[in-house]
Order: sequence, then structure tokens, then C-alpha cells
Amino acid sequence: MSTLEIDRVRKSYGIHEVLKEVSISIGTGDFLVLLGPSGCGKSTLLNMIAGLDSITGGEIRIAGKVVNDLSPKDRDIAMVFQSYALYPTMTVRQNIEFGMKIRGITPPERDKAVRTAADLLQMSHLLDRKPSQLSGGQRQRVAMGRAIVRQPKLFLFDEPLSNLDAKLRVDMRTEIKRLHARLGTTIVYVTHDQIEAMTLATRVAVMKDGVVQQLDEPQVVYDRPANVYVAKFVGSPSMNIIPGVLEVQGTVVSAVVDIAKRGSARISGVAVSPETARKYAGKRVLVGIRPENFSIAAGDIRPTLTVDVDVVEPTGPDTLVVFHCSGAEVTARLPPKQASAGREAALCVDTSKVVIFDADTENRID
Amino acid sequence: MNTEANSARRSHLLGRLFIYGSLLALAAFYLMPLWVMIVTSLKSLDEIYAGSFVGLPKAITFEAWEKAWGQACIGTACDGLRPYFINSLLMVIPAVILSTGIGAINGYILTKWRFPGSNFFFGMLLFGCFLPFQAVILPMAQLLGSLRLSGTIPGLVLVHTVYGISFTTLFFRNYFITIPDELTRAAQIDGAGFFRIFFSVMLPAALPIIVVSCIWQFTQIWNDFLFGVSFTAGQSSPITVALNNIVNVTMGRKQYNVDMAAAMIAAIPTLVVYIVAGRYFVRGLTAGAVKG
Amino acid sequence: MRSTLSMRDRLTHWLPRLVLSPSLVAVFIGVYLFIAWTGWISLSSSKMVPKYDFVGLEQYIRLWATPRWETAVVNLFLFTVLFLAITIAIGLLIAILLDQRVRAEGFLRAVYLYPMALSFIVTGTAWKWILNPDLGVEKVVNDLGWSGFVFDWITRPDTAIYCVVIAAVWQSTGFAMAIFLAGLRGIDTSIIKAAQIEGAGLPRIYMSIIVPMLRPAFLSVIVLLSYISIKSFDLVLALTNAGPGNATEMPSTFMFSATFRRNQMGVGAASAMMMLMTVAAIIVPYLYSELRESRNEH
Amino acid sequence: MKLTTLLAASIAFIPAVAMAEEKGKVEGIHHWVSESEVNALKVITDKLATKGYIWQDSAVGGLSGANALQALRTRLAAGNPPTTMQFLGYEGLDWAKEGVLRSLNDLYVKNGWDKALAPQLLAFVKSDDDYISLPINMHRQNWVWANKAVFDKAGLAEPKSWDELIAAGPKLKEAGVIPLAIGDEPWQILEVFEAILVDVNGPDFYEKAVIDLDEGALSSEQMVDAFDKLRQVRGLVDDGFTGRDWAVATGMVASGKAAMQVMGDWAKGEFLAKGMKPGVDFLCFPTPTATPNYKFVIDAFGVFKSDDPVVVAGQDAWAESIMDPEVQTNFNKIKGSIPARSDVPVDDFDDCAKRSFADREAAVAGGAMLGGLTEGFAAQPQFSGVYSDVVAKFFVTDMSSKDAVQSLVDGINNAR
Repeated sequence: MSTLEIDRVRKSYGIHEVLKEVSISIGTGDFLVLLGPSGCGKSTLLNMIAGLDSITGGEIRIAGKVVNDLSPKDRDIAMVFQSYALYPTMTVRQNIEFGMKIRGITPPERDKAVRTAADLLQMSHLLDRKPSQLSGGQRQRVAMGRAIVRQPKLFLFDEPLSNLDAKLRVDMRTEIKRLHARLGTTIVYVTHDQIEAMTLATRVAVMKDGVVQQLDEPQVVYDRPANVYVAKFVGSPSMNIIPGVLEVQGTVVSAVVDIAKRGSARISGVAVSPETARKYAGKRVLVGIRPENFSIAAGDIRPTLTVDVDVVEPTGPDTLVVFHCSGAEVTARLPPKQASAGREAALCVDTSKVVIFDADTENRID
Repeated sequence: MNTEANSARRSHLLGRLFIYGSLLALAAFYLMPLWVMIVTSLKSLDEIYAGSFVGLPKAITFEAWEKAWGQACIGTACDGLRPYFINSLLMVIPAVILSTGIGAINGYILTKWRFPGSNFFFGMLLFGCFLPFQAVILPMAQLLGSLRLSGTIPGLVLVHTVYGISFTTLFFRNYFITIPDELTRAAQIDGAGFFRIFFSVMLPAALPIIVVSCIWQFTQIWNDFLFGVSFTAGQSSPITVALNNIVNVTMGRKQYNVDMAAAMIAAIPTLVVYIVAGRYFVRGLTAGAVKG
Repeated sequence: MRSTLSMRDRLTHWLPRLVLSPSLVAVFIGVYLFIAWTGWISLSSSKMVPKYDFVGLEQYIRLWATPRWETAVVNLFLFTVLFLAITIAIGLLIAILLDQRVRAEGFLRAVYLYPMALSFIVTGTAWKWILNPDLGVEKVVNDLGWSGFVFDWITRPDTAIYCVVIAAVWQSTGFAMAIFLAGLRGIDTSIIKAAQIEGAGLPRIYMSIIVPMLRPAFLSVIVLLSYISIKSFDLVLALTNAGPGNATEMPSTFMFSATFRRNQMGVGAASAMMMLMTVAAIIVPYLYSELRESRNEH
Repeated sequence: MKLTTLLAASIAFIPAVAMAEEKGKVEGIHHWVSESEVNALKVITDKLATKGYIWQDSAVGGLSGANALQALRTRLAAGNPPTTMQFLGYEGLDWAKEGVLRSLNDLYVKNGWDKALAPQLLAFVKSDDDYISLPINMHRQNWVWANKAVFDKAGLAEPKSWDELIAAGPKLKEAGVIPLAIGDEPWQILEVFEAILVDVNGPDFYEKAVIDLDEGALSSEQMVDAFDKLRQVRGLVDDGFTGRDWAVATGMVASGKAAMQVMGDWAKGEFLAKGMKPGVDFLCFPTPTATPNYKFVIDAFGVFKSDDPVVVAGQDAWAESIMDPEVQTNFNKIKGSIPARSDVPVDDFDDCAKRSFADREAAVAGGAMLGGLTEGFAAQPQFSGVYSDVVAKFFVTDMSSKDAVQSLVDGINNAR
């Protein structure tokens, strides 16, 4: 059993409040990703879970036990750092053994644990090297090995992949995923990279200015972002946010947007509850459409909107098509060679995936 | 095309000539005093008084060295520099170890265990680096007297340690600040405590700056004259005081060759330290003694 | 909630401060208490031994009415400016030359660095000879045939201070060189390549691109050299003994002779306080910037 | 000899030796570090050893004793004074006023030392009613040392006035000889100046201007004259005088490179060490004047107050060693000076010393015994310091005599 409950936790340095009443709760085996830009408080929160930073208010419970006043070593956690934090004067083996030595584990047991971890991470041949003789990816493995031998209730990762190059980052990501699958330990993982969050997490907490914006499964966060901020932060290219007006005609709810020089276009059948629709009828809203929810109007299907294509960016599997709508720049992900710059394009929208936000609060309305 | 290549080669050659020429000329300037000292120490006194100061000796003799080491008189004690050399060693070794050790742990605290006011404390400490020591001799003498340490080598060790802390703390603090805090955090999570982290993680990683600190302290303490002459007497004097007594004969015929040999003897330990460890000194300076 | 802290955790909390406290006490006594003591003496009528009365600023007035002190202050200023300028210039030059991938760099570096290892109690006599016109450079050059060559600075009161500068530069350039060399090695060589492609010559690259990049090294060198120049005591004593005719008197030698030779302890303490204030005027802004910087790091 | 008596004798002997070893130590700070000085000091310490005390040497050389004074000051501040300390000039009196010196009245009275010293000397040995130091010797400061061969060759005789001495300059220069050997250390220059001051203006003026620091005398025309003379003397000196040790200057006279040197009689040892004989190879005569005077410098030892009876007994032994007539004779033969005691026979001293004795007697009778300014026997150090500042500056620059007098007056007033 290794649950983590973060209960109305606050952190402030003097008058400067870094975390404002954060509450997160995850179950055993969960992979929680704290996602947000730098300065959002995610690393502070992680350090507080680890016991490296003090808690100003609220409670943190690991496996049901309040750990607020426990020192890091008594919290039964392990942590992997962005800079790996390998002890530079010790060999890989000594690095991994260091914590066990302090806990007074006998040499044979230590040796066994090191072996197991080394096999798991395929680094048995590196054990007698110094950190300075290792590549970035190898150091990352050692750092993870050091965490694994601890057999903690909770793994903490602080942006572990951000010092690696792009290729290695993808490989290590898979490695971490595999590790999680094999060990089944609860993990808290801090990153600013939304792809890592999507690929790794079972739960994502998107943070901004010390406040959790949304805490949910990654797919939910992606499909139903809680607000414009989350919508824009998750996904690449990010969700298009187009100003528009909500129209209600009977049971059909539509979002009306402007298209330059061509008048208005109507996106009909937006999934909004009748009460909300009544409340927002005729009001200004923000319409959120993911790029992949556009498609080319083919055959006799009537296009939702016809636009003048501004720029075309082929990525290989898809082509990104950029145009303007209600003054906002909009990107659509289309199959290759279906549109070209300066020409017009007739597009359909998967209205079931369209998300509507309040124009003022920028929160999602259902 | 060919002429261009030629002129390029010529200008390159001229450039190298300029570089080596300047470096060698400067080297000659820097070696001059050493040359004078060595040459003089190998001459006989008669040759020197006959007017040969800078030139090569006509006949090399080590008489002056023997005399300086074992026979030269300071007051009525004619044991040469030997006992004072030992005094200096007895003073410099504990003082270097103590001041470097304290500086290391101070630097560790000031970077990895900061607390409110720790920066202010560091500032206070740093100002101590720049204290003109003449200003503190008398109060220090009173303090040593009340500690019953006046006139003793332990007393000197204490003084050098106190005034060495400022510099060594500066060295270590600036070095440790370049070591990521994550390292101490990782060790904390591994269960290491305050001292364990210091001895197992920080200290082994601080080797370059330990060398810098030791060299600096060694030369400062070995070469110190002011504290030595103020706080010791007679047989417990360090070598610089003994050297001064040999060299600064107020009334009498100067034995320049013995003076120079004595000066060389007094300089040998620091010279050796610099020649052996000078490389590390420059490297250590890069590594954080001076913030780049 | 605090009460749940165990004894051990509380100890851990206070341990750093506890370990630091002996240093704090030592520095507080050895530096600040003693400075306060000197300050007090400077306001007393102390002559031969400390006297704890109060005479106001009398000793300071006496100090500034002493021509030798004026000489000392002027000398310190002149010396510091020249010493800093020349040491930095030569130190930088050597560092740049050494950075051109020369042979025997290690040996050369040791040659430039070794004077730092020696005290002036050791080398003073050698320098005295070298600078003496009858024994040193002038004689050697004259003997080589240039009979018109004159190098008698040390004998003339108006130039003797330059001899002190020469010897001081000799001792400290190695240090400046080491710091500059360290700075140069830290500079990305692609910058030089980029500038070469733009068509700039090597001297120009150094003057307008590399040297400005060494700003932090300059700061360190300037602070440390100012410190050396204010403390230059052995140097003057060994080389000129403040002569000829007190022409090379410095505040440190003045303070020493007032306190220990002339029974003017109050005046000596006043001069010490003046020195301390000068040091503070240089150091405190430096410390302030240094510490502010580190606060930003956190 | 029977075995038993031998045994008895040795048994009786052993405790005696052990006793002698146990009696204690006498620790002294002094600034005698040169070979002849140290050999002279050994005469005293050997005597001390026969009394059962071990000499513990704390020599501190350099800076004309300033380093030694600093050492004493810090030792006193630390409450850890030495047993005894060498004093020059007013130093002993100053320390006596601070109450740290032991009064030696009992020893002086018991041994009759008070009657053995010249009255002018007593001024430096006695503080108020207490005898506080033990003079070992008396140096005469105002000597001229000359190379006889050079003098003969140039046809020169002992000059009768400073003008005569200065007039000899061009002749000597023509002969390729430096007329006057000197170094640029302020004290060497001051030796010459104070000689001029008294030789030209008379002992009374010296007393007013130097001892009493009378402002009228300080700013008088006579003072200007003395500086004018010093300016002329500057013309007798070569350019290489920077950083020249006085002993090197003496060596120049001995070798014939220079003709004369104005220096105290500690210079004599340099000539004697080279095997030269007074009157034959070198000449000694007082600085030329119409008003004969005797400038003295004494080395004396003070002892510090102590509650420890062992230390006090050691001090007694030390005092008796210093004042021992035989010690005074042997010490001074090596040091070049004459005994501080006036009642010691002088027949086996050399000619220079004999002349010194004769002149001393005359000076004592004629009231021309004067303390040397340079060594601190005429004015407190803060005042003699001003003299040496001004004179040294005058000597090495182009300062005018009037300006020199003015800065002398200002400096003395500032130091008052």
C-alpha cells in the first residue's frame, strides 16, 4: 500500500506564496505527473513530498501516515534528480550502495541489490566506473538504479530527462514506463514536457502559479481541458482557441465564428448541456478545436467552413495548415497534399470534440 | 597566391617569435632575484666584499649554506636555522590543517545549509580577509596572555587559524556553490546526516580547492613575520623571525652569503610547494577559488 | 505541530549553526572586537601603553598634521594605482601569451608564479642589490659598455616609490596571470573563430572581445591587489625601510613605527582606523555585490 | 688518594652541580645579533653561568631595536615579560614610569655601583629615586674614522673644524676617493647632523634645541647654519649610498675606497676584524670642533618586576654579572666601547679607547657630556623621530635649510 495524499498544502517564503492550498490524492501504483512551466511550484511540491523543503500549511500523507515532520530518510522514498546528483568521487557501485550502507544493510545483501538493479537497468558493465566516465543516459540509469535499490513506497522524479538529447529522451521515457510497469511502485514525476506527461502518467496534475488547474487521467486532460490554460499547455500543436458566439436553435447548439472576408461560419452540434446553452445563448465564448479535429470536406459533405490557407507545413505523416479565423491563428492537422498556401480549403469539424470556454473566466463550460 | 602564403607564414613566424621573445624576457626578469640569491649564497664572503654582487662566483662554496643551517648565531644561540625550521613546521602543519578544515565545513554550511543571516555572517567573515594585521597585535597579545598561550607555538597556531578562516571559508564557499544542491539532497534522501554528507560526499569532491587552500595557507603562514615576531620569543620563534635576526644585523659586518643561503633555506618549503603543486593551484583557482 | 519534531531532527536543524559558531566567535573577537579596541585607543591619549581615557579626535588631528602621514597617503595612492595598472597589464599580457599554445607552458607558469611563494623578508635584500646603481642593473649595463645608462631610482626620493612598485609587481603578477589564464581558458574558442571569420586580427579580437569578457576576473584581481597594496608592509621595510628620507613611507609602516618605535600609540591607532576605513570603502561594495549575486542564485 | 675519599668527594660534588643546574633561567630580549655583539654578550652570560643560571636568549634583530620593542610590548600586554631587556635611551625610563621595572636600589647600594657611574649616565639609569637599569658599556658616538693611507697620500691631517673637513673633499675626489662614506638610512644621516649641531653651535645650544626642545633654539639661525653645513657634507657623498649598511660604509673606508666615516665606536670592530691597527692603518678622532664634547650611548639592561623568588634571585645574579668590573672590561674590548663604570682600569685598551676615556673625563669635568640624539639619549622617540624625518628628507632632496627648520619646528610642535 503506497498512496499519496496531499491535503491543502501551502508553501510560502515570507509574503511570497508559492503553493496555494494544493490537494492531490493518488492510489497505489499510480504514476502522477506534475506538469507545468518553470516557476509553477511543481518542483517545490516535489521537494516537500521528499522532505527537502518544509511545509507551511496542510498535510502530506504517504501510505496514510502524516510525514510533515519526518526527515527525508524516514519517509521511505527515493528520488531521481535532473542533474542526476551522482556523488562524483564514488564509483557507480558506491553510488548505488551509499544509502544502503547508511541504513546498515549487510554487504552480501547490498551486493545482491546492486546486481539486481544493474541487471534491470543493463548497466552491470558500468559498476566500477566513476560518474565522469559515463554518458548522460548512463548517468540517468545509475541515478535510477540508486533509487530502485531503496525499494521505496514512493519514487520521486525531478525532471529526469531534461538534460538528455531528444533521441535519448524518448528511449529513457520508454525505459521509465517499463520500469513502472515492472515495479508497480507509486511515482511522482515532475516535468514541463507535456509529451512526457501524456506518455507516462496515469494521473496528470497541470499546475500554474501554485494552483492545480486540472487533475485527471491524461486522455481526459487532453480531450476535456479544464480551462484555456490547460488546453493550450497540453498537446502540440496546441488547441486552437477561436472567439465566437453561442447560438441556440431549438435543441441544436452552434458556435458562430468569423472568417476573414468570407463572413461567418457556423459550427453546429456542439456538446453543451441545455441549461448551459440557455445561459450562454447569444453570448461571446471561446471555441476550442484540436488541430486533428479538422478534416477536408470530401465528396458531397457540406464543409463547415471555407478558409484561405496562409501557410502549409508538411511534417511527413500529416500536414499542418494555418489559416485565420475570428482574428485568431488556427492550425489544422490534415492528410498530406490536401491544401496549398494561398488557395482556399473547405474544412469539416468533428463537433463532438469541440470544447467551449467561458470568454471571461476561460473555464470550460459543459 | 604563393607570395600570400609566404607572407602569411612569415607573419605567423614573427608572431611566434614575439610570443616566445616576450615570454623569455619576462621569465628572465622574474628569475633575477632568485639568481642573485643563489649566486651570492655560493660565493665566499671575501669575494662579495671585493665587489662581486651579481656575477657568477669564481669558486663555488657551500660554506654559507652549512653555516646558515647549522651554525649561524642568533643572539648567543648558535644552532643556525635548523631549530627554527622545525618550529615553523610545528606551527604551519596544524595551522594549515585546522584553518583548511574549518574553512571547508564553514563553506559547506554557508552553501548547503543556509539559514537566515548566513549571508550576513559570510560578509562579516570576508571582511576579516582584508584586516591590516598590525592593528590587532596588541589586543591579540592580551588575549593570548589571558589564555596562557603567549610565546608558544600553539598560540601562533591559534592566531593563524583565526585569521586564516576568512580566506579558507571564501575558497570553499565559492567552490561548493558550484556543486549542485541536488547532490546534498540526494544524500539526505539516502539517509546521510550533516557530517556524513560533508565527509563522504562534499570533502572528496573538494580536492582541487583543498589543494588551493593548503597552498595559500601554507605560504601565508610560513612567510608570516609580523605574528611570529610579536607572539613568540627566542627558541620558539618561527623561521622568518630567525632569518630576520640573521639578516638584519644592526651593528657588525654583514655576511651576505650566509644571509642569502639562510633566505634560500627559509624559502625552500614554499618554493617546493609551489613547484610541486602549482599546477593544481592554477587549476583550483579555475575551479572556484575565484569566481569567474 | 512543531512538538512532533524529534530531538534528533531538532539537533539537525541547529547543527549547522552550532558548527559555525566557533568561527563566528573567533572572527567576532579577532576582527570586530579588536577593531573596536583599536578605535577606542585612537580616541584616547595612549602613548607607550594603552590608556583608556577619551580625548576626542585629537590623535586624528595630530595624524593629519604629520607630514610623514601625508607622504604615506600620497604614496599609497600612487603605489596602488601604478601597482594595479602594471600588474594587471603584465599579468594579462603573460596570460594571453601563455594561452597561445606555447611549449614549456608549465615551466614558464611556475617561473611567473614562484615570487608569490616567497616573502619579502626573503627577497628584499636581493631586490635592494638589483636596484642599487652601484651594484645592480646600472652597474651591469655600464660594464657591458653602455656607460651612459642610469638607473638610480631607488636613490632618489621622488622615484624610489617606483622601485617599490617594481618589486611589488614582480611578486604579484603571477597571481594576476593565474586568474586571467583561468578566465581565458573558460572562454569558448568558437568566439575567436567567429571573430576571425569576420576578418579581425588577433590583437583586435583580444582587445575588443576577449578582454571585456574577463570582467569577473578583473574584479577579483583588482580586489585582491588592492588588499595586497594596503597591506604592503614587509615589502617596504625590506626594500627601502621607508627611505630614502621617508620618501617611501606607507600607512602600514607609519602605523608600525608610530606604535612601536615612537611611543605614539594613539596616533598609530588612528592611522590603523584610517586604513581600515579605506579597506572598508573598497571591500564593502564588493562584498555587497558578491552577496547580492548569491542571493539571486537561490 | 683513597677510594672512599674519592667517592665522598664525588658525592659531595654531584649535588653541587645539580644545584647549579636547578637554580633557574634568565631570559632576556635584546637586539644584539651580529657576531661581535654576540661574542661580547657571551662574556656576561658566561659569568652568569658560573653563578648557576642559564641564559635563555630571545634576540630580536632589525629596525634598530624596534622589533625587539614590539616583542616586549606584546609580551607585557600578554602578562609574560622576560626576566630582563636591553634598553637604549629613554626606553628604560619610560617603562619604569609604567611601573613594570624592578627597583635595583638595594643592589646598587650594597655593591656601591652608584659611585662607579658618571653623573650624566645616571640620568638614564635612575628614574626618580630608583635605579632601574644596569649599564654595561658606553659608546662614544661622535667619532670620525679615517683611512690613514688615504689621508697621508692626500696630505691631510686630522681636521680641526667641519669647514676643514668639508674643504678636504675636492682634494680627495681628485685622488679618486669618496670623501665621506655613509648610507641613506635616516639614523646614519642624523649621526652626522647631530655632530654638526653640537660641534658648530656648542653644547649649550644642543641642550636647548635637542634636549629641551626650546622653540627659540629650534627656529634659530644656528639651526639654519647646521643644515647649511649638512648640505655641504652631502657634497662629500657618492650616489650609491642607497640602502648602504653602515658596516659596508666602514668597509669602504677600510679598503681605501672612501676616506672618512662619521660613526660611533662600534665601527672600530670592523677595522680590527680586518687586522688593521689604530693610528697605523686607520685613524680615529672626534668630530672636529672648537668646543670639545662627548656624545655617549649606553647599553643597559632593566629587569622586570616578579613575585617569583627564583626569578628575582636570577635577576640579582644577572645584575652582578653585568656590573662585574672584569666582565665590563672584557665585554667592551670585544664590543669596541668603554666600560660604563668609570672605576675600571683601562691600560690594556687600544689607543682609540684610551682617547675615549680621556675625553670622557674632560667632558664630565667640563659639562660637555651629551646624550646621542640618534640612539634616543637626548629626546623622547616621538621627537627624535621628527629630527630623523626632517634631516633624512633634507639630505636626500633639494630642500632648503629654511624649509627644513620650519618643518622641524612644526613636526616637534605636532608631536608635543
